[in-house]
This record gives sequence, C-alpha cells and structure tokens, in this order.
Amino acid sequence: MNYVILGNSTAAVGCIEGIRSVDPQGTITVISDEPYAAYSRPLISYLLYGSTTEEKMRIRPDDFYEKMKVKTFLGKKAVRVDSGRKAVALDSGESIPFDRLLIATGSRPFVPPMQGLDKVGKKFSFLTLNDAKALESVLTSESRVLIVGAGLIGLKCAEGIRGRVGSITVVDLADRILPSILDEAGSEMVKKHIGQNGIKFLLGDSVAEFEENRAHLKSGGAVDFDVLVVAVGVRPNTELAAEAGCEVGRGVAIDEASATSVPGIYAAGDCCECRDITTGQRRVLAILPNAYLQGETAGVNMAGGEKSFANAVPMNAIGFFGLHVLTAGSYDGEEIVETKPGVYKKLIVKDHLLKGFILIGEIARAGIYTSLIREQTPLDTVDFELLKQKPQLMAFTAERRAVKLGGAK
Amino acid sequence: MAINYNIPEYDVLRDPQRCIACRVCERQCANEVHSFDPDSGTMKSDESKCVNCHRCVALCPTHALKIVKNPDTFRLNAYWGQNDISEIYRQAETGGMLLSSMGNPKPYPIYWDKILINASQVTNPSIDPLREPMETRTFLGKKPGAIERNPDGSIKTDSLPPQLKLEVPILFSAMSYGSISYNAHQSLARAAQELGTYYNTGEGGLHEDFYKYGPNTIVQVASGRFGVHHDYLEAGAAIEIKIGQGAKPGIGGHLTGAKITDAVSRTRMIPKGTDAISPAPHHDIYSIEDLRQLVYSLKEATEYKKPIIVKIAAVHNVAAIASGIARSGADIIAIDGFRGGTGAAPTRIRDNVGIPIELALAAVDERLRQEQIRSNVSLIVAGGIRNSADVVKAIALGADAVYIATPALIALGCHLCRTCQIGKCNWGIATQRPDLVKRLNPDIGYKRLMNLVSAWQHEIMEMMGGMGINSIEAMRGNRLMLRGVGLNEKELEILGIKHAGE
Amino acid sequence: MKRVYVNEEWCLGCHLCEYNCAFAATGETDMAKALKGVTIHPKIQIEENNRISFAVSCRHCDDPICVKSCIAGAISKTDGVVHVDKSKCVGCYTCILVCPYGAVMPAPDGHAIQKCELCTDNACGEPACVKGCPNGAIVFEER
Amino acid sequence: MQNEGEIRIPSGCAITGVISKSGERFSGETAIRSIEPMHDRSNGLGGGFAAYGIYPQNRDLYAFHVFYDSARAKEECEQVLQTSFDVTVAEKIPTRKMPQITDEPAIWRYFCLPYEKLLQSTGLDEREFVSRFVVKINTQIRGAYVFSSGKNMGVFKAVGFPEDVGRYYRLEDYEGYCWTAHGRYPTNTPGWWGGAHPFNLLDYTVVHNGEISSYDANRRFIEMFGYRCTLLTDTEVITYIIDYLNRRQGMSLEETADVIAAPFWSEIDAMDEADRKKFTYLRNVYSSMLITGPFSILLGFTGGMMALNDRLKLRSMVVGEKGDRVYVASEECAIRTVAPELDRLWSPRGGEPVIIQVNEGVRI
Repeated sequence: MNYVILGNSTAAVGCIEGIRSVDPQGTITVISDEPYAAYSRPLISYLLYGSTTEEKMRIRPDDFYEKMKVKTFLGKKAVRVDSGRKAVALDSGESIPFDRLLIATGSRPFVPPMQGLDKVGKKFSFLTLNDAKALESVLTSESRVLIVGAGLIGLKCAEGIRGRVGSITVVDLADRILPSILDEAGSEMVKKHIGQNGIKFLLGDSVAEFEENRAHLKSGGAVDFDVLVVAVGVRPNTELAAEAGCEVGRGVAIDEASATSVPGIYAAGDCCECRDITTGQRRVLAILPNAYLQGETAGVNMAGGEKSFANAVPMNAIGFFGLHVLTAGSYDGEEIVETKPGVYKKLIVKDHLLKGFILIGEIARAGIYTSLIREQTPLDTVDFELLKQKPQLMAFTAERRAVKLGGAK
Repeated sequence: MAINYNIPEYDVLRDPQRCIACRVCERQCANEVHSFDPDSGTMKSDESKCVNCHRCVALCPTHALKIVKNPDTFRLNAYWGQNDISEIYRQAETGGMLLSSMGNPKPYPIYWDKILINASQVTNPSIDPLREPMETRTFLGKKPGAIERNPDGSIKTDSLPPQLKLEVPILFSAMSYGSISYNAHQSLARAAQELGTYYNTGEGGLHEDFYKYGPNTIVQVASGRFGVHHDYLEAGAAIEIKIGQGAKPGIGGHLTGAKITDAVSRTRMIPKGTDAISPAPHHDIYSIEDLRQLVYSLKEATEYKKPIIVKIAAVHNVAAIASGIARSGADIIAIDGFRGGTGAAPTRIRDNVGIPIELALAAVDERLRQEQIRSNVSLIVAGGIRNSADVVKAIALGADAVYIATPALIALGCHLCRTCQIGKCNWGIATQRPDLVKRLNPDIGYKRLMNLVSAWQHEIMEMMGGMGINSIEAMRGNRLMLRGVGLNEKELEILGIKHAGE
Repeated sequence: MKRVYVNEEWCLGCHLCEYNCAFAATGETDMAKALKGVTIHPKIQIEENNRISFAVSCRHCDDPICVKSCIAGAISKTDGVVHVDKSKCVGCYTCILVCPYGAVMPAPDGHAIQKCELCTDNACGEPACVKGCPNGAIVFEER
Repeated sequence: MQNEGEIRIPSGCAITGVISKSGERFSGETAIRSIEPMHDRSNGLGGGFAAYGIYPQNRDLYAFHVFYDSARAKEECEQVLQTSFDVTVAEKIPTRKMPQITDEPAIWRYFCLPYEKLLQSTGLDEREFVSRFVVKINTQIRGAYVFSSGKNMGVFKAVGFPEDVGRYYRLEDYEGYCWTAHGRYPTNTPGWWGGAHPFNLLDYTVVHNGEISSYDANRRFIEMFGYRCTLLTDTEVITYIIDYLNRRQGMSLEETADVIAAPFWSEIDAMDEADRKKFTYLRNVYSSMLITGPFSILLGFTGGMMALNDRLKLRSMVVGEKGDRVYVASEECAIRTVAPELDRLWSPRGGEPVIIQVNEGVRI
C-alpha cells in the first residue's frame, strides 16, 4: 500500500502513527512545503517567549520518520492532486503516486484588505515557524508592535514577545478579546490581566489606513508602530482537495472516518470541517487534539483498519502571563456561573448534558468536565451538584468509579 | 462534674521536629485525641481521650508520635495502686460496675513460662522439618473404643463419629459478629479456610455472607441463642455449646444497642438498636443431665453429622466438670482459661475469677485418663495462648488443639488497648462504625492471620523435630517432654511434670 | 501491564498516599526533613465526601488522550508509563483540559505539568503511594 | 541411683532374631553366637533372650519366669500364685556360675494354669486373666518380678553382656523354633535384672533398639487400658501397645504395624480411596499409639516373629533368608556369623513390617 500525506504537522503525525498501528510495511510519503520535521505550531509564541527551543518544538523524536519508515519530501509543495490517476504533482515537477491520500494541508493566515498595508515594511503573520523567525529577526527592545487581532494568535504573539519589545498595542474590531472562546465576563477578566502585563488594547476599533509606521484608526486616533503583526484569522487550505473533487464547505468535508467524499482520499486537521457534537453543526475545529485524532483516525482507516472519531469538541487551553483559561464546547444553554477574585467559572447545560464550560484561574481537573461533554454523559447519572462545586470523580456512581479507577469491567 | 479527680492515663508526645502536620493522626483517631490548629499550623492533643491503641503512632509517616504512660501520679503507695485509686474515683462518679475488655492483665503466675521443652541429643536424633515430613494434622472428635469389621474382614471406617480435621492444631476461637466487625469475621473465615482449620462464630450468629465458609466454621449456641436456627446449625462443621468464657466465668454477655446495626440485628435475629443480653446460665441447662439433653437435641437436629463442642471456663473444679461433659455425649471439650479475652466484661470478674489454663488443662487431661474416658472427647484449650511454644506446651500437657483469639486479633492490628467495650476500635476490629470497620481490609487481614498460624506451625514443627517427634499426636500428652522451673511440688504434681534437672 | 488500581472500599482517607508521593518526589531520605513546613503537591490526590474516599492518579490509559493532545509532544507513553518531558512542556494545560480523570496537574513551579509516572521518575522501585497505603486501597497489579 | 521403674532410661542396643519357618527347633547357641559380634552395641548392663517352642512337654501350661529379690518376696508371690493357679512345676531355672554375671536374684520357673472356676467367676478370658495377674504381681509384690509369662516359650535375661547371659542361662541346652536376643546400652547405669530385655507379656516378647520420642504420649494413653508401665522403658510400652492392638483389639499384625509405624499423611492422601479411609481411620482413632523416634523392634509371638522399623528408619535393621530360616538383626554381621551364605538379604523400609510365621500346619 502506498500512502501519501500532504502536510507535515500534527494531523500528519497522527496519520503516520495510525497507519503504522495497522500496517507496519506500506510505503508512507510525507510532502510538506515547510522544510522542518513536524513541529508544534502553537509553540511559536513560546519560542519567542523563550520557554522552548526550535529543537524542543519538534513533536516527535528525531528518529521518528526513520522508525516509522516514512519518506519525506520537505520544502516541496504539492500543486495538484489527480484523484483519477491517483497521483500528487509537486512544484518540482515530480509526481507521487498514491493508493491512499491524506490531505492535511492546514490553514493559512487571513489578511483582510486594509488600506495602505503595502506601505508597511515590517509586517508579519504569526502562524508558522518561519513567521516567528521572521518576526523575531526584527524585534528590538525598543520596538513598538502593533497587533491587529485580539484572538488566540494575536494575543499569544503579544505574550510571546512582550519581554523583548518596547510596547505592544492590540487592535480589534470586536469590542472584546478572544470572542471565539470567551463570553464577555471572561473576556473582560482576561483582558484586564493581559493589560496589567503592559499590553494596550484598542477594541471596537480598526485600522482605517496604514502608513509605514503609523496606523490611523477608524475612531480617529493613530498608533505609531515599528512592527505590525496581522492576526485576524486563518483560512483552511482546501484548494487541493477541491481540485481533487472533494466536497468542500468551510473546510474539506470529512466523515467520522476522516474520509472525504472522494474514495481513497482522507483529510484531517485545520483544513477540515467536521461535526461539533456540542452544537451538531459542521465547522472547522482548528485545534491540535482534533488534528491528531482526525489524522490518526484517517491513518487507521487508510491502512484498512477501523476507527471512528465521532465526538469532536471545540476546546482550548491557553494562558497569558500565568492566567490560565480552559474552555470547551458551546455556550448555548443554561449557565451556571461562579466568580471569585481571580477565578471565573461557567458551566453550560442543555438537554441534561454538559455542553460547555469556561474556566479561568481555577482550572484543576477540567478534563473531567471535558469528558462529560465528550461522552455526552446524562447529568442525571452523576451527582451534578458535586460537579458544580468542582470537577471530581466522586460525582460518578461507585460502579462507574470501580470501572474508571478500580479495574472493574 | 466540676472536679476531674482522675489524671489522664497516657501522655501523647509529639516531636515538633518531625511532625509535618499531615493530620493522619487526627483522621485516624476515633477518640478525637488529635486536632489541627490552623492558627499555629500545628497539631494539638487531648491526651485525656487517649486509650493508647497506637493507631496514630503506627500511621504517623514521620514517627513523630509516642504514647507513654503519664508520669503524673497520685502519691505513691505500696498498697493503694494508681489503678485502685482511679477506679474508685470512676465508680464514685458513675455508680456503675467497671467494664474492661480483652484478657486478665494482672500479674498472676504464667505457668507457660515456667515450663521448658525437651530436645534430643545423641541418643535419639532430632528431625529436621526441612528434610523430613513433619505432621501437624489433627482430628478432633470422639474415638470409638473398638474397631468394627465388615463381613469381608476389612475395618469399618464409616461408623466413626463425626470428626473435625485440622491441618494445624490451632483454631480461631469464638468471637461474635457484633463484638467484632464484619471484616474481622471475614478475615478469620478466609484464613481458616486457607489454613485447613476452623473459626468460631461466637454467640452472634452467622452473617449470610459467610455461610460459604461453613465447612471451616464452628457455630456457637450460647445462652442468648442469638441467630440460632436450623440453617445456622446445618451451616457449620461443628456446633459449640458455650457454657462459659474464661474472661468472665459465671456471667453472661452484654452487647450494647449501639453495636446492633442492621446487619448485626439481622444476623442475631434481634431488633436493631436493642441491647443483646446473654443470660448467665443457659436457662435450659441447670444441671449436667440438662446439658446432655441439649447435646443430643443438637445432634438430633443435625442428624449426628456434626461434633458437639462444649465450652466451659476454667474454674476450680474444672476436672470434675469436664468428666461430666465427657460422659454427656459431647465430642469435644473446650476449656477457656482466665487469660481469655472478651469484648466486654466486668473488670472485677475478668481480673479475679477462674484459674490458669495450664493447671486446668493438666487436671482435666489427667482426670479423663484416670477415668479412662480421654478418648471419649478431644480437648481444645483456650485463653491466653500467646505463641507457638505455648501451643507445644499445651499439647504436651494433653490438649488436642488450641483456640486462639487474642493473637488473631493482634495479628489483625489489635494493640490490646482493652477498650473494645466503647466500640470505637481504631483498628476496625471491635467496632461496627462503618468508617472504622473499613480500616480492616480482609484481603490483608486474612493473609496476616495465615502468616501468623503458618509461622507458628513452622515453629511447632521445629520444636517437634528437636524432640525427635515427627507427628503431633506423639507429642500430645507427652509430658515427659516438659520440665518445670521454679514450680513447687504441688504445681509440678498438678501439671504432671518433673522439675528441670530431674 | 501493571497498573495502579484503587479499591475505594478500603480507602481510609488518611491522605498518606499524598504525603508518600510528595516525599518520593523530593528524593530525600527523611520525610520530616523533606516535608516539614512544606505545602505538598502530590501527583495522587484523595477525593473525599461523606465517608467515601479514594485516590486518583494517572491511569496510564491504553489510549492516552493526553499524549495525543499535547501541543508540545511532551507526553509520551513507553513501556506502559505515560511520561512527561518537563523540558518540552510549555505549561499550556491542554492535558489538564482533556484528562478524563483529572489526574494531570500543574507542577508546583507552574511552568509545566506533573502527573504520576509510577515512580519511574524517582528511586522508589514501586509506586510510593502503593507502598505506603496502610489498607491495600491502592494496589499495583497486573490484571 | 534409680532403677528402671523409678526413672526413664533411654538406651541404645543390639537385637537379633532367628526363626525356622518349618518349626524346626534349634539350640540357643545360634542366638548367642549371633548376638556376640555386636558386643560393642551393648555395654554390659543388660542382655537377654526369648525362645519359642522350648517347653514342648508343658506346651499347654503357662511358664512363669520370676526374679525374686528376697525369700519373703518369693513366699508372698507363690502364695498369691497358688490361690489363682494350678501350679504343676515349680523349679529353679538352671544357671551356670560365671564371674561376668553378678548380683543374681533367685530365678524361678513355674508351669501353671489358672483355675477354671476363677476364670468363670471373673468372666475374663484366660489370657486377659493371666495378663492382669502378671501386672498385679509386678506392681504389687515388692521384690518379685514375673519376666516371662507365655506358653511354651521363655525369656532369659540378666545384667551383663548378652553372650554371657546366654551362657549363664545354659541356653545351649534349650531348643526352640524361634529365638530373639538383645544386648543393651543404657545411657544410665543401673543394673536391675528386670530392666533387661526382652520384655514380655503372655507370649509376646519385644526386643527393641531405639529411643522412642513418643514414649510418654504412648504410656499415658495405654495406661488407660489397665496397663501399668512400671519399667518406664520403650520396650515395655511397645509390648503393651502391641498386646492391646493385636490381642485386645483383634487387629492383625499388619494393622498393628500400620498404627504404630503409620504411613505419613502425604502417603495416605495419595492412596486409593479404600486404603485412604482405612489408614485415616487407624491414624485418627489410634493416634496416641503412633510411635515416633528411632526404633527397630523384633516382636516374638507364638508361631512367628515380626520385625518393624520406625517410619523414618532411624535405626539399622537387616533381614536375611537361608532355606527355611529367617534372620533379623541390627547388623548384617550378626546374621553372617551364623549363616555365612544367604539366599537373600535386605533392609526393610521404615514402617514396613516383616512378619515371618511358621508354616501352616506345623505343630509348635
């Protein structure tokens, strides 16, 4: 069997490990336009912060490809997938045949049209290792950095470089930060904390026009900067899949087996859309655990095994300057909120199920909540009053605990 | 009571250098001696509540605790001891009888320690139990006076009266469910099963969960008849009629309502929360002939398939009583000496009534032989067997087997604090409080009991081998293997042994 | 594969496992010296409520979601032990977010996580919690 | 110094025995010569012989051999004897004066039968009556000791080396079909003639080499059945146990051996069901008659001989066969001296009885 994987990040690693759990022999070829062994993209902010190194960012040991018997084409870009002839064409002119193909092409930064943007010299995205290296090369302790976008990427970037620059200003059209994962109260709490760490926010505002070192805001003000980071959002790389005939919505559409609509072609990771069990809606769940699980599922199925990943849940673990934020699921439902100094906690319940949560400051054992969401545990089978106090296995019945902890079948 | 006349018996010493305030002591003390002071971040003690059970000491991970005798004393008096004075204060305060638990702790003579065991030298080889078979199997029960033969001349083996087969001549003696916990009972039952011996229900009936251990269970019928019914009698391998108990000869029992939980109530067949009171005598046994009737009633009820044990306390005329029992139809006599334990007994009774088991045993065995009825019954002795040497001495004096209870409890963790009667046993043994009961994990408990008895068995074998004896029956009643030290003529005569050097 | 199993029925809630765990992690030989005046951060934790208590520590799952979810590739499973490479861990707490047992926790310094590694990360030989449990409530067994 | 009966004296020993299966009678010289080479297994503190078939002319009468320490004892004993027995012959047992044998008591022999009337009135069978009578004399008359009480057999014993004892009693003049002999090595040094071996009750005689560890367990048990162990010797208690099991309980000699040298439980547990039940029964019911510690015994009885070792075989004992003769001895030399060429020689296993009986039909 001839496996080809487009992309070389978490989904690809999951896929390789998935294939090898079933098929120790088949040929695996990985093609990526990045010249690096698989590394963790979310770690680029930590790299700039100094809490990791390029070496440690690799998500698998150095001998991973060798041990897994994987052939790599790194730094080469796949330009076309011919689903009829079952071959991938590379920008170098090579054609790589496949029996099974995984499209794990990830996403790319979305840069909206902004007037005068072309005048800015030092402007960066913040998605890849190359992005980080490029940004790092221009930073000085006097740099005034302007970040457009108060989402996860923008704010992690802000945290990552805070110690090495003069000032940071974050502009966002939305009136609060991290709107995709936090509610208003949560946003406010996190914003306050980040603000206390020397980052200035200009929210509900946007850049009307750029000059080389100045951004004129819609609200009328202006921000002088030396370095610009645009972190407005990302878009899935779906083009190759679409050309190959795969059904594409917001992302490449995959089922629970990570299969696309074209036989023999699978997809996984940030380029895909799948069903979010907390809402029932199909969406792009561009988070690392999903990428791995989808990739692994794809790998097993590509190799003739059987695996299903049917309980994708949006979730995020993120921290800024020591304040940790853990969230999961959707926020539509009855809310149970608890606040105390430095702590914000919100549980969302709907249809007798835990649908989502936001934990800020006090995050211990959050996975117990996540598992209730993921396993769609009916809340009348657990002691939810205890769970409201804190995540704890005590809330389960003794029989369930005997299974979970005592080795009972 | 405005004035506290008494002084705490113990002192809790906590080494502040070692204490890490982990609060294990606090969590483990049902008497609430220890507490945590959040202001100072340190542990405190209220030693007046301490019974010296050592639970905290045993669990303290940094060995920061010591329980010592309180050095505070009343003015010393060679006649009026500390205890005498304390007990008077307590009685003056309460107006009640003093209660105690476990066996007589007073410094009466310990005859075991004045008896020494023989070993072979030159003329007769000692036997190495590691190399040669060394047998401890024992059968308890009445032995027929003559063989009978089948028409083909072979020996009739089926006519033998019911017997108890023991792989080691050590049984666990009666401790009722109620006086000790479910987990303690389970530990005993499982250990008996694994060891090929027996445990004894005591007078509290047999919990429904433990019927499966029936082949290794002796079911007791005592004066209160708690939990006695047909299935119960059928469940056991033998039935024991309890006439008396070494710790409290002549009186009955009293288990307070607090210990009569749901399960205990169901097992004893009495209402929950009511006191379980055993009368002093069986009210259907006012004479030896009445005993015979009960023996045969029980035999009838169980179709003569189970040996009947009659258990008596060792009292002054024990030999004559035993002679009567041996002619009553009973198969086995159990004699309980004055060191025997109890879950609760009036202190004065425990400390002053009964006689030492060594003398009782020697007298009974000799008397039954003189009357040529020793084969009518087997003899089990109980009440103060402390180790394998005591077992060897007991058997050489004439016992067929021994009952152990206190050593079994100690193996399970008991520290002989002797406050069973208050029901707050920190070791999960003499309590019915669920949070305390769970402290005794029978998976651990039964293995410790097995270890104990196996260890004793090995020691017994080693001592037997030293004597050149390779089967326990050759040691039974073999009093020449014993010598006394520091005993007077009368004691030697009763024990039927010679003095060392003779 | 040997695992730590919890016999809830026998847990006394004495918390000794937590102290033994914390002690084992110090590498000291004297617990009093190691833990005196210290707030402990054990990798095994007791849950207690209404006389029920039990210890929770990493289950070393057959299909460990923490390993799959770790954004830094810092968690791996070898020879049945789920292991954290603290030098790779950036402390994002995704593992805390996904562990269904709540068995992963921030390390005391806050920059990484910690979890039970069956005392393969200290010189105990067998898990200290198991060794020190007074009532067989935590066992390390092949099942 | 305390004598037998006052103190328990363990002793090491030599034993030998010869039997003719055809019932051919042969002189005591054979037995003397056989025990002689085992001189070093004795220490001069006791020797003795048992001989079967030596009184054919009085074969239906009990032959009592009695030691008297005094004339008064003799008088007393004879008085009691005559009230219960019809005494046909009363004579001194012929002896030879020898420097090696000293401190002789008076040694008398009586051929007698209990009065029929008395047997009827007591309701006892003859042998039980005689055995009780012997126990009575030996326990109640000071200075009188019946050391042989069977029919057509006799025990001859004294303090001295066994070969000297044989010559002292002129055993070369007696002819029997079965002889056993004993040389004694007591580990204490009294010298009472009654304490020498063989030990006898009725026609049972036991010579024994060993020191049984079960002694007091056996003694205290057997004494429940009317026996009195006055000598405190192994041989005495073994004889009583054999008498009890074989004569009074009606067990075969094999069954008797199965009690006193019972198989180990591990062996019993591995037997087929019938045997397992039988052996379990015997061990259970007669547990107090299990004999432990080293022993090799030769049991003589009318018409045969049984050799038995303890179950661990802690004492040497070999058996030889030549023609119709069977020899049993502590050492092979004792056999080779009198039968240099043997058809067969073997060492019986511990606990395995070797029973030799005079061929059926032979009048003895």
